[in-house]
Amino acid sequence: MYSNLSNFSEGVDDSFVIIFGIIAFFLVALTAVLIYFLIRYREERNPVPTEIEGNVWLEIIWTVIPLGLVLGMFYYGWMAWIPMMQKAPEESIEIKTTAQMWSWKFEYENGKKTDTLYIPKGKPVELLLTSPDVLHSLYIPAFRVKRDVVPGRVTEMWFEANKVGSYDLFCAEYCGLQHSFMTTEVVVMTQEKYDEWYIDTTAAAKIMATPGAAGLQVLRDNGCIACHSLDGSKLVGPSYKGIMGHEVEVITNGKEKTVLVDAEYIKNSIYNPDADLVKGFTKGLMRSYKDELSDEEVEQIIVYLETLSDKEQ
Amino acid sequence: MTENNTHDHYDHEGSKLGMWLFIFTELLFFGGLFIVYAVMRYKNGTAFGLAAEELDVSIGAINTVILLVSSATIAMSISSIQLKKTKLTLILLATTLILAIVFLVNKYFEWGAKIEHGLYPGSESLEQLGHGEVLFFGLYYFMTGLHALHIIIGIIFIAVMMVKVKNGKLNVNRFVQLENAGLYWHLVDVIWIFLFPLFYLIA
Amino acid sequence: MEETKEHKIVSFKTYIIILFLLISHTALSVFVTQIDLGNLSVIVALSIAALKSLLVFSFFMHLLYDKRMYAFMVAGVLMVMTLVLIITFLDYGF
Amino acid sequence: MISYEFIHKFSDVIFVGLFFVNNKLLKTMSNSSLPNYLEYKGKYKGIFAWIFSTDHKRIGLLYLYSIMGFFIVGAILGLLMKFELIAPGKTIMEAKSYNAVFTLHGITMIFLIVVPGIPAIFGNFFLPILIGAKDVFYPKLNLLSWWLYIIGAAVAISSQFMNGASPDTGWTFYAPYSFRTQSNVLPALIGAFILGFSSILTGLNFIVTMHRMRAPGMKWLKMPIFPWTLYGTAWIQLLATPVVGITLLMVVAERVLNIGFFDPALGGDPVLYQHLFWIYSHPAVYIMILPAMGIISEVIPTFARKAIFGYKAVVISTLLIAFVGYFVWGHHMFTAGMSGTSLFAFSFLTFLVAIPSAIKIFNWMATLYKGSILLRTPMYWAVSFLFVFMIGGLSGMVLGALSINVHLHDTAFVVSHFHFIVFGGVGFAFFAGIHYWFPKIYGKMYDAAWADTGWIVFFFGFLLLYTPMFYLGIAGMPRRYYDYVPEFHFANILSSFGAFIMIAGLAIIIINLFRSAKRGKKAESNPWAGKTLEWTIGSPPIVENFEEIPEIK
Ligand code: HEA
Ligand code: HEA
Ligand code: HEC
Ligand code: CUA
Ligand SMILES: [Cu+2]
Repeated sequence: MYSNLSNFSEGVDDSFVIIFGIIAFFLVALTAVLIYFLIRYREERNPVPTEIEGNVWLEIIWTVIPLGLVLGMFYYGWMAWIPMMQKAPEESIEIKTTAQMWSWKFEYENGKKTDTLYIPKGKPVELLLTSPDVLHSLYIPAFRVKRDVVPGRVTEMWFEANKVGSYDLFCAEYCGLQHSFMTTEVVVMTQEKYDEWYIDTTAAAKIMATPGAAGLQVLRDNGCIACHSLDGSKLVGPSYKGIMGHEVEVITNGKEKTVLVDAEYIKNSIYNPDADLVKGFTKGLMRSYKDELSDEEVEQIIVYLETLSDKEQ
Repeated sequence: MTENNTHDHYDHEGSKLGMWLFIFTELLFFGGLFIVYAVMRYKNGTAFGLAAEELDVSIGAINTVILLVSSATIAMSISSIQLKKTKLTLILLATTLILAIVFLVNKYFEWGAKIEHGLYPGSESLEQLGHGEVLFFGLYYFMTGLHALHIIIGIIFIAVMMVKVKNGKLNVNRFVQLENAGLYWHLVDVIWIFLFPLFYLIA
Repeated sequence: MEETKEHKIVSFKTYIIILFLLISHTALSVFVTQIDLGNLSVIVALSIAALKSLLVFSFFMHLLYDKRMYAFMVAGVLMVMTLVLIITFLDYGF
Repeated sequence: MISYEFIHKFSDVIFVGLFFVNNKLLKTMSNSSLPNYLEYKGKYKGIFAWIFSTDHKRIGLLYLYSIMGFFIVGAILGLLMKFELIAPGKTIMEAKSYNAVFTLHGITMIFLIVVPGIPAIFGNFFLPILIGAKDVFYPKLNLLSWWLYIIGAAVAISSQFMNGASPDTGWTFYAPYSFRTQSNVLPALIGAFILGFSSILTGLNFIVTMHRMRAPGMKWLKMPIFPWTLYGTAWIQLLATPVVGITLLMVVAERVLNIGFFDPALGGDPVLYQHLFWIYSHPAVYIMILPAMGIISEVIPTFARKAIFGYKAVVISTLLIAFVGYFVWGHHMFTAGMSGTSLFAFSFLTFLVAIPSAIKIFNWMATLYKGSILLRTPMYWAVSFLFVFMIGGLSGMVLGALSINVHLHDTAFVVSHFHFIVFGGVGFAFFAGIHYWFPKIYGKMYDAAWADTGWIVFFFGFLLLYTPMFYLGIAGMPRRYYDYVPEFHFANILSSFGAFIMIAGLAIIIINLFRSAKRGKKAESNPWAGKTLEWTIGSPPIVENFEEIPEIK
């Protein structure tokens, strides 16, 4: 179990080993005694049972000794947990983290947004977790950290990575259909690499050159891709492929009608998703992005969606 | 059922124990609500205080007194059945019943007035207030509504007891059902004793 | 098990006295909460309510006259309830 | 491939089918002058003689058949999950079906099977006999409990067949997802609420029965352990179930009336929901395990041919478990963002609650010491119960430690913990009980060789099924995951194979029991030389158990 990948893993692993040792001892010892009794006192070898009513001293002994042991276990479990509970050190990097159905969004101090968590090695990182919809839980097994994301609250967690590499990041609290796909990675870089990455905006600029790239970036950053595919396959929401200029059947105020997908319709679908409900999809899943996406960003999305229309392929 | 006629035997203590156990579950039932109330009040103290001012203390106080008196009368009816005063028992039970109905009528007007002011779950004027107020009224309707439901069950319970006293099924030797009705009614009373300060008084 | 034990008959007078106490305490709690005591009024109002329910339990519900077992059970149940409330509040108040 | 609709249809067929199998089975001879309870002719005929019977023994069997019916559904759902998890990505179903499957699996297993399970089946059947009574205190209420159980189950199950999707919230119904989802959560909640009532009424009935109907001379401290555990259980049922009742009602109110108790969008507090849910559901795990421990405390002394070691200590530990079990619910919420104080308190109390369980284990072991142990099927189950219960309980210790819980919470480790202890505990005790009391219930003997074969296949399948999940949890595989990263593949294959082996064992056991109920050899009234009251009467017992109420010296 030892990994020593974060500042907490050693403490957690130590207390695990101690507790595991105690319980393994009990399990093995008691099982051995059990089997011994079954053999030694089986009917053939011991035809006449000896009646024993009980023994107060024994009862006291096997109450007090386990009591001591469990208090010890409690102590170790608790000690290793104290640093996790404490406030993050002053010099921590603060990253605003949004968990939403079913994607992660990380926002750095300089406004950079990603869907993968990039952090430097050897520097404490504090995540400020929020959720616009339901409970999620940020879990990095390698670092032995986990924290629920509770809508309506800002929860905090912190850790410090010890080793360069990339590690799984899971959503551990059940959050609906795509819960098991709400995974991403933590990429730990050396401080120098991180600094380079942090100020680098060229990567983004390069993509920006192609038409619609900005739109695609918006879709990525806001987790739209979690529900809408780009290749025509049906996820939770309708695919974006060939969406522009198509006719869709929608349910408006309980009545079915057919509409042509144009810029106006897309915008309305983003701001009031439930107003025109696409037939065959579930109401209430997509929330309104009115407060999150500006008109400009919606424009960019539309530009991008145009590039996905059937004709070009 | 015929197969168990031996269990028709009369066990006063047993029936009473059964009733008490039932009362315990009721206590815990409302206990869960009190936990929610307490937490919500802790988090939305001022809003709860403001919202509580909307409620009319005098109606609440009158209803408290009504329930207290009805509790006393049903308690007395148990003494009187033991004294073989059937008529007095009936009168006392009828008083309890009438008081219970008066309580409900009061409640009806109180709720009616609130609803007229547009203060009911999902109403527009409530939506305009903060979450705290909405919660307060939500809890108010939920808890007093559940309490009113208990009053209605109590009324039926007492009415049945009256019939049984009348035709002699309940008498000096067998009156545990009446005692149980009394226990139930006192429980309803105790719950109200707490609802009253929580909703009307602490503003 | 046939129960032949005599049941205690509580006199009307006792009930009336208790009723009087209950009503006067109601009046008291209304009165106390009208003057502004801040958080204290919550405590006062709830203490009075607790006192009132104690009266109801012991006299109206006969806990004083019945077998001790009932009183113990009620005390136990109320204790569990209070402990649960307190432990829940460890998450909020502290 | 298994579609969503198929799962619906399939559970439908099983539910209806199992319900009608039972009646045909029961033709037996009586070894008393009075008619035994199986043959007795009352006011009603045919199936009505069962579903309107207030005889506690018949009600016990009604529960047995209905619970077995649900149980097979739950087990098959479990198997479906194992098929799906055998490889990453899609194997036999979509994520949507998977979510619905584990929700239904959890709901049936917990609310329909292990919570009512042992008290409703064996408690009903044997409690009155063990304390020397003719029936429970409220026979009609007892029948009503069964009806409520069936109605609650039907309402809960109806959520599968109504328009819209099956519930997909997990058995915990965490807010606010349970408000957001468009699936049929409402009927599932209402069903659980009704089931709660059924459980409360059973508990109430049992407490009054034990207080008022013990045979003359049977003092409290002469009561066998099984009734004692039922007593502890009954108090938990009485005092914890109402809390979940009111919680579910609030969720219903919130969904229907938009009062924001728990939904943060309306100013509610989702963590408060978790508090209320676990205030019930943690004590509920002791509702499940205490009666199971009661069965073990009957079986071990009988087959060791001596009285239980430290009777008083066992009784006291039973009551302590029931009591302390109320105050540890927060260990399910260690990462939910509770205050430091409550984390400290809950972890501490969680460790304390292990002590009474440990006392029980030690006393059972001491009972074996210097016994004259007869190894028969019920004893195999009881001994393997000790083993798996220890594993389950000790893994609970690991989970109770704050820092480790942060890592292991909501991973496969938890899934493994509770399968070991719920299923290993309650399931194994149930099988111990059914093999122990089978001759008494049916007046027939089962085929011991088949029963032992079933046990051994089952036992090893069980270990293979759940042990890899401990590893998976430590390695970091979250629970309720339809899909997983490739590192986890191998352990998942092992686990799935374990499930297939275990199911084979289960099939052997169940077929053997069904066949024996019909065709088994006639059983004596005391095949195991047991010392408790049920062995003093005929097999099967007569209608009111005793021709004359026994007097205990
Ligand atoms: C029958 C049901 C049952 C029982 C009896 C228990 C018993 C215990 N459980 Fe378990 N538990 C569940 C059913 C049960 N549990 C379920 C269903 C869940 C998951 C719910 C969900 O999220 O879906 C769960 C989850 C769960 C968690 C939350 C995990 C998480 O989600 O993060 C925790 C954490 O503390 C825990 C702890 C314990 C402990 C300490 C005990 C103790 O009572 C165990 C005591 C027993 C022993 C200790 C073994 C015997 C003793 C000895 C061999 C002697 C020597 C021992 C010592 C010296 C220590 N359980
Ligand atoms: C009693 C409880 C019980 C039982 C018996 C089982 C039986 C099985 N369970 Fe479990 N399971 C749960 C309770 C139970 N389960 C719960 C509560 C969850 C959590 C759901 C959630 O997350 O919301 C869960 C979740 C769960 C998961 C995790 C889902 C996930 O998180 O992704 C998996 C995965 O494989 C699984 C598998 C199985 C399998 C293969 C079986 C079966 O195939 C085993 C077959 C059974 C037997 C062979 C016999 C057992 C006999 C008895 C129990 C006796 C019955 C008792 C009486 C009649 C009194 N279950
Ligand atoms: C939680 C899942 C989810 C997320 C996240 C999501 N959507 Fe949707 N979306 C849906 C569903 C379900 C529908 C179909 C039902 C409806 O019309 O409301 C939909 C419909 C749409 C439509 C109309 C499609 C059509 O064929 O008419 C558009 C446009 C859209 N979404 C854009 C977006 C954008 C842009 C984002 C991100 C900023 C986004 N969605 C995020 C679930 C989601
Ligand atoms: Cu987000 Cu699970
Ligand atoms: Cu628990």
